[in-house]
Amino acid sequence: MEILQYTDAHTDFRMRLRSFMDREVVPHIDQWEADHKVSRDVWRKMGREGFLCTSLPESYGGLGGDFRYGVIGIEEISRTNHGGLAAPLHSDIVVPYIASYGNASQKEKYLPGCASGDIVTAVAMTEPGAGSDLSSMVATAEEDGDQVVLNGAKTFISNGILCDLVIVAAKDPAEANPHQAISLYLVEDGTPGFKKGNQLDKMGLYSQDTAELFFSDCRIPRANRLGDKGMGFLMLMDKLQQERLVCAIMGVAGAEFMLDWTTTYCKEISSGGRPLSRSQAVQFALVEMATDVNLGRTFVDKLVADHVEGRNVIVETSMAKYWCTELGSRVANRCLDIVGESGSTEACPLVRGLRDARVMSIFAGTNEIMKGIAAKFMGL
Amino acid sequence: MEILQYTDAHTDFRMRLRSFMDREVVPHIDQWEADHKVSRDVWRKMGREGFLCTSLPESYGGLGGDFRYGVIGIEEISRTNHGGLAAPLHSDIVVPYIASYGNASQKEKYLPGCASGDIVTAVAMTEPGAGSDLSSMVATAEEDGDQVVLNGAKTFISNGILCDLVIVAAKDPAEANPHQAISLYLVEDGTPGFKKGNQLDKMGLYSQDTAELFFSDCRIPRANRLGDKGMGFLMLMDKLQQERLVCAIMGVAGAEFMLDWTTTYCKEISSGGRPLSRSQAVQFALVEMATDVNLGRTFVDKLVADHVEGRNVIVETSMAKYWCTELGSRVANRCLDIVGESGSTEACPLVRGLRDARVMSIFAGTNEIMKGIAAKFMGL
Amino acid sequence: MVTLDKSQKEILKAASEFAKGEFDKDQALALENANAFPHDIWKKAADLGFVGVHLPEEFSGGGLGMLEACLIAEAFCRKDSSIGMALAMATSGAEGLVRYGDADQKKAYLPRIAEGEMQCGFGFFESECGGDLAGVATVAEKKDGHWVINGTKSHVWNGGAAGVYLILGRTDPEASPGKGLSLFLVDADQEGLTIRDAERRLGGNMVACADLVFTDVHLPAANLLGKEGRGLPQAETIIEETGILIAGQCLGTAAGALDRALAYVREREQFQRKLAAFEVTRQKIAGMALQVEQARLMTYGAARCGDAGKGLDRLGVMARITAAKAAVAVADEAIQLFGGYGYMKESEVERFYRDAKVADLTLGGTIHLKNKIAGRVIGKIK
Amino acid sequence: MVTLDKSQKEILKAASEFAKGEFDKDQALALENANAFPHDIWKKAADLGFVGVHLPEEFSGGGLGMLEACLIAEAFCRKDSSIGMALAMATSGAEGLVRYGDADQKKAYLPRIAEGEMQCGFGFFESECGGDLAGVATVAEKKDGHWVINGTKSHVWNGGAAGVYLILGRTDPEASPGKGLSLFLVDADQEGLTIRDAERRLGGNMVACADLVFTDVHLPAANLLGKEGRGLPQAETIIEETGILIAGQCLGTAAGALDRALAYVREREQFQRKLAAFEVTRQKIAGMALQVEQARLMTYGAARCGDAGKGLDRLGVMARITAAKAAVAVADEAIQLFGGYGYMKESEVERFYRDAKVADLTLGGTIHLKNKIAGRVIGKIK
Repeated sequence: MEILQYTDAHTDFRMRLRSFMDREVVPHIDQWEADHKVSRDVWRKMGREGFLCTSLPESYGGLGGDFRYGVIGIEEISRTNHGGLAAPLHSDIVVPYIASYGNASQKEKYLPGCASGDIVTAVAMTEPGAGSDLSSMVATAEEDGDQVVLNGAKTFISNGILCDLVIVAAKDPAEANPHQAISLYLVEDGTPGFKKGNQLDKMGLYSQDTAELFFSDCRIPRANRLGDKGMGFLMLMDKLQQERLVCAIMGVAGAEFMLDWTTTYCKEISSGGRPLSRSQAVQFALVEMATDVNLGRTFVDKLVADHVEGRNVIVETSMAKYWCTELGSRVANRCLDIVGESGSTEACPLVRGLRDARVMSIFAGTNEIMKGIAAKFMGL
Repeated sequence: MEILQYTDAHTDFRMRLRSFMDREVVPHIDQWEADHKVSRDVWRKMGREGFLCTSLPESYGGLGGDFRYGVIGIEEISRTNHGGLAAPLHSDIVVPYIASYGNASQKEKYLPGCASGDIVTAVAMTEPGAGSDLSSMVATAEEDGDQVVLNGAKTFISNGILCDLVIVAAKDPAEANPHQAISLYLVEDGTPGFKKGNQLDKMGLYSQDTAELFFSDCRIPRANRLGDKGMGFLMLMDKLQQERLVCAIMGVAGAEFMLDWTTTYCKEISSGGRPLSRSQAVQFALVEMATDVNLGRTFVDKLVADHVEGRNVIVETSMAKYWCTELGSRVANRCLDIVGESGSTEACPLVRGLRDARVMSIFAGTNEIMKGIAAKFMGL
Repeated sequence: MVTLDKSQKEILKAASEFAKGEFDKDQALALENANAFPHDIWKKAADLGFVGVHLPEEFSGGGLGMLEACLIAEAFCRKDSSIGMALAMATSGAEGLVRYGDADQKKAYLPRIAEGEMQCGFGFFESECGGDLAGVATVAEKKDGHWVINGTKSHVWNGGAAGVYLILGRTDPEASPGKGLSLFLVDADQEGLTIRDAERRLGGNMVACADLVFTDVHLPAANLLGKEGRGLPQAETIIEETGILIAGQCLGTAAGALDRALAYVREREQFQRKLAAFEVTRQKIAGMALQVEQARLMTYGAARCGDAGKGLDRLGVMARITAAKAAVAVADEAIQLFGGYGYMKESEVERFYRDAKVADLTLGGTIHLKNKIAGRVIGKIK
Repeated sequence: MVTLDKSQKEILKAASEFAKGEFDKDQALALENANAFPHDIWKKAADLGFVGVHLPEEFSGGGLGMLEACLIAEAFCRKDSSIGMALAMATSGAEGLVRYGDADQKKAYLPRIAEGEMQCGFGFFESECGGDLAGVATVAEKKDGHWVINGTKSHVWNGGAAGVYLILGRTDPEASPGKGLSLFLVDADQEGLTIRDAERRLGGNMVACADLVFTDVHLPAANLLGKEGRGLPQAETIIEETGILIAGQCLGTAAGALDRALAYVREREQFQRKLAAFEVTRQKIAGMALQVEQARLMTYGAARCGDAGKGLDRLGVMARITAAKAAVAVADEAIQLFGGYGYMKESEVERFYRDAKVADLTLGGTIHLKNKIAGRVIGKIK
C-alpha cells in the first residue's frame, strides 16, 4: 500500500520542480553559500513557474493544492542538499498565516506577490531573551489612533535579510495575561523604525539569510494587524502542527539524501582492495540507518496523510519533529563515520548536510519543547 | 487514516478473544510458568472457540480469514504478558506449511485437528551445531522403499513437549548442494525412533515447552513428505516473511504492553511526595519510548497491510524483525530503569516482560541474520 | 590493570584463583534456581580473608581499602556473577559501622562480619517514599531511655539472612523532612521485627531480600548509630560506599560475560567460519572490551579516590553507572553472540545479564543517579 | 584529577593559565573563519615549553611523557578547541622522529620543532587505499644511492605549513602488501614536492591540511627513517601515539563544551526559571559530566600506560574512541542546551562540535578503530 497517494498532477509537479532545481538552484548553491544568501532572483523564478505558495487558491496565483504539494517542495529542496532557499518556510509556514487570518484587503494586497515571488516573507516570534518561551516575549505593540507602534528586537529570523514582509508577534503592554497579550502585525520592508540587523554567522545554512530584526517606534497602520487583537498566541499555536511537520519532513528527506549518497559512495570506493560496501560492519551500519529512515518515512507519510485529512495529530507531530530531526543529525554523523577522514572537507556533501541538519533539532520549538508538549497531551 | 483497516468481524473476533484470554489464560499463567508448560486443555478450548488457525478455510475448521486475524491473535496474547501459549506459532507459522504445501490427504488428515486444538504442531529446523545457518544442517532423511528414515537432533523447538505433529527439516545425504538437499517431513508424536528430549531451562518463556527432539532411525511413511523432494529450503524461505512479521508484531505489542503498564504506574506511584509522572526526566523517557513504539507500530501496520496484499516486503520485514524485537527489550529495560529497584521482583510484570522479550532478537533468524538479508537485497 | 600496585595485583590474582577453585557452574545454577546463599563458599572466602578486606584489622578485617574490596568483587563476579554478588553483599552496611559506630558497636559486630559468622544489611528505603529518603516514614520514638521503632523497610538485601541491620528512622517528627532522621542497629532476633520475604527477583537471587516490618521494636539507647538527627547524610554516605562495591561487582560481571563470549566466538562456527572471523562479531567484541575497560578505569579511579580520603564525590556515582550499564550491555551482547544457546540457563550469560540488571537497579535507578551527579556538578543555582 | 601527581597538576594549571591569558575568543573566530594557524600563540607557547613537552630534553623538549602532553592539549582545547588542536598537532609526527630517528636526524629537526621554529607532519594515507596502509601506492625507488619518491599523500595535517614530513612509501614492490614499506623524512622545500591545499574542512580549520604530491623527489640515503621495510609497523606506532594526543585534545574539547553549557544554564532563564533548575537540563549535564570523566580516566590511563613503557596497546585506541565520542556528544548537547544561540558561531560550542567531529574522523573512523581493538582482544583465530 502507499500511505501517501500522489496523483498524476502531484507527480508532474515534482518532476517539473526537480528539473527547476537542477537548472536554477543546484548550479548556484556554492555561490549562494559563499554570499551567505540566495539570489533574490531565484524567488521570482520559482514564483513565475508556480512553485511557491501551492496551497493558495488560484485566484491569488497559487495552485489551490493540498499539503502534498508542500511536501514535494520540501523534498525536492532537500535533494539539493542545501537549506538556504527557504521556500517551504515562505509557502507552507508564513504565507498560510495571511491566507488563514488575513482580511480580504490584506489578502488582496499581499498574497499575489507572495505567490509570484515578488514578496518574500518571514515570521518574527523569537526574541534574544526568550527562546522557546513565547510567553516571556517583550516586544510591544501599542495603539496610537489609527496606528500601531512597535518596539523590540527579534532574532534568528529566517529570510531576515531578503524579506519584503514580516509577520511580527508583539505584546500589548496593557494586557497582563501573556497568552492574551500577543497580536500579529504585518510589517513591510522599508517602514521607518524597522531595521534589519546584520546577518548572523552560523554553523550551517550559510545561504540562509538569518538575521536580527529591530523595531524602534516603528509605526504601521492599525489595519496591518493580522487577525483579532490578542489572538496571536492562539494563531501561532494553531499553525505549529504544520510547521513542525515541515521540520520532520526535512529531517527525513535530508537523511534520505545523505544515506543514498553514502550508499553509492560505499559501492564505488574501495579500501583494502574491495568496495567499502563489502565490509560487513559498513553493511550493518547502512542497513541500520536505512531501517531508521524507513521508520521515519513511514511515520511522517502517515502524519502528512492525517494532516491532509484535517486530523489533530499534535502529539504524533511533536514526536515526529524531534525524532526525525535527530535522525537527520544522526545519519549525517554516522555516514561520516563510514566515509572517514576523506569525508571531512566541504567537498563531501555530508559536511554541509551535517552542518545544516543540526539546527533542525532547535528551530520551530526545540526538541525538548516537543517532548514537553507530547508529555502534556499524554496526560503525564 | 488507519493503515490497517479492521472490519467489524475482526473487531468482534478481537473482543471475543480478549474475553477468552481474561477467562481461560490470565488466571492460569502463574501456574503454567511454574509448570514450565501451558495446559494441553487450553489448546483445545482455543480450538473449540475458533481462535486457532484462523487463516484455514472453513472446510478445515478455520475462519477463512486473512492475516489480520493472526495479528489480532498475536496482539491479544501479548496483552497477557506471557509467551508460553504459542498459538501464533502454531496457527500462523507451522500450520501454513501444511496448508500451502500439503497434498489433499495430508490436509484432510491433519488440518481439522490443527484447527480444533487436538493437534499441536511444531517445526524443527534448528540443530545443536547449526544455529541460524540452515545450509550446515546435518539431520538426514534417507528413503528406504515406501519409508523414510530420519536421523539427527533438533534443538530450541517451541511446543517441543506438547506437540502432536512436527514438521522436520532433514537432508538427503546423497545430494551435495545443501540448498537442494533439504526436504520437509511430517512426523507424528509416538512414532518409534522419535524422542522428545528434556525441556530446556531458559531465561524466560518459562511456560513455553521448548525442547530438543531426537530422531534415531525414525521411520515414517514416504507419504509424509511435505511438498516436493529437495524443496525444503525454498519452502522455509518462502514462509519466513510471515514468521518474521509475527516476531515484529510480538515485539511491538510487547513494548506497548510494558509501556502502558509503566505509564499507569508512574501516574499512580509517588516518590518524594509527587507522582513519578510529574518528574520531567520520567516524562521524557515515557515520551521517547512512546515515540519509538509509535514508529514501530506504524511501520509494522504498513508491512502487515502490504503482506495481506501479497507484496514482497522481504527487506522491510527483515528490518522490522530486528528493530521491533530490539524495541521490546529496550522498552523493558528502560521501563525498569524508571520503576527502579521495586520493579526487580517477579511481581512486577516488567520482569517477565524483559525475560520473555529477550529471545525475540534471537529466534526466527537472529537480528544479525536479518541485517545480512537486508544488506543482500539492498545490493551491498 | 595498569594502575594497580604489586600487592593489589596479588589480591586480584588470589581472588581469581580462589574463585576458579571453589566456584562451580552446576552448583551456581542450582543455588540460583533455589534462591540460596552460597554458604560454604562464603565461609571459606572469609577464612582466607576475602570477606571484609576493607574492614579494620583490629576487628578481623583486612585493613585495606575500597579498591581492594572492588578487586575481590571483580574477580569473584567475573567467575560467577551471582556468587560474587552474594559474597560482596554479605558485608553490606558494615562500612557504616566502621564509619559511624562507637568502639562497643564495632567490637560487637565487625569481627563476626569479617570472619564470616554473620551477614549485615541496611534498611533505608520504604516503598512509599520511592528513592526519596527524606520521606522516610519509619518512626523511632524515645521512651524511657529506649527507642521504639515502627514502620516497614522494603527490599532489604540480606533481609532475613543478616544478623544485624542498619535502620533509618525518623527521630524528630517536627524537623523538616531531610532532618530529624537517625540510624539504628537492630539485631535480627529483636522482638517485634518480622521478616517478609520478597519474591524471587530478576537476578541477584543468591542474596536474600526481604521487607523488614517493625512493630514496637524496643532498642536500648546504645543502639543509636552515629549522631542523632544525622541519619540522612550518614545513610547517603553508606549508599555511596556500597555503590562503589556494586561497581566492582558489575565490572567483574561485564568482564566475565566478555570472557565467555570470547571463548564462544573463537570456537563456534557458522557458515564454515569461526564466529570470531566475522567483522560484525569483531565490532561487537571491540565494543564490549571498550565498555569493560571504561568500567575498570572508572571503578578503580573512584575507589582510589575514596581510599585517598577525598570522598567518592561524583566519581563514585559515575563509576556505578558506567560499570552497571557496561555489565548490562556486555552481558546482553554476549547472549546475542551465543544465539539460542545464550537464552538457556546453561550458558551462564543470561544469568550474568539478569544479575547485571538487578545491580543496575539497586539503590536508585539511572535517573536518580544522574540527578545526584547533576547536584554535585551544578551546585547551588543562584 | 585524582590520579595526577603534583608536578602534573602544576603543568595542567600552568597550561590553563596560559590559555586563559593568551587565547582570545574573537581572534579565534577570525582565525578559524580564515583557516589560519595561530602563529603568535604557538611561538609564545613554545617559549614557555608547552610545545614538545614530551620530546627529549637534549633536543629542547620538556623531557616529560605523553600524559603531560595530553594535559597541555586538554587545557588548551578546553579553553579553545581550535587553537588547542592547532598547537597540539604542530608537532605531529615528531614522536616518530624520537622513536626511529638517528642522532643526526633528531638533531636536525627536533630542536626546531620543540622551539616553535618548525611544524612537523606525517603523510601515510592515500585516498586510493582508504584506511588500509598496507595498500600504499607511493613508491620509493633506490637509485644511485638516492631514493626517488613518486605518489600522492592525502589529507596531511600541517600539509603546506610543516617544515618536514614523515612519508610512508613502498621500497620493495615484490614484498607482500604489508611488508616492503619504509618511512622517509622529506623537507618541505624539496624539489618535486607540490602542495595541493585541501578544501576547508568541517572543523580543525586552524590546522593546515593538504595533499602532498611527489614527482621524482630525490632524497639522500640518510633520509630513510628507521629500518627499511619496517615502515608499516613504525607508521602504526606513530598513529597510535598521535591518537593518544588526539584523545587529550578531545578530552579538553568535551570539558570546554561542558564549561560553557554549565555557565549558560546557570544564567539563562526560560519560563521564569533558570535552565539549570529543569530536571531534563540536569539529566543532560550529568550525562555530559559522566562522559567527560570517562574520557579523562581513559585518556590519563592510556597515556600513563604508554609512559610506563608498556605500549598503548588496546587502551590507546579505546581512549581515542571514548574521548572523541565524548567530545562530539558533549558539544552536541551543549549546542542543544544553548538553543538557537548554540547554532551561532558566536556561541563557540558549534565550533567545538565541528572540531570534535573532525578529531573523531582523523586517522581512521570508528569501524576501523574497533577492528583494531578486536584484533588485539581476539588475537589469532585457530
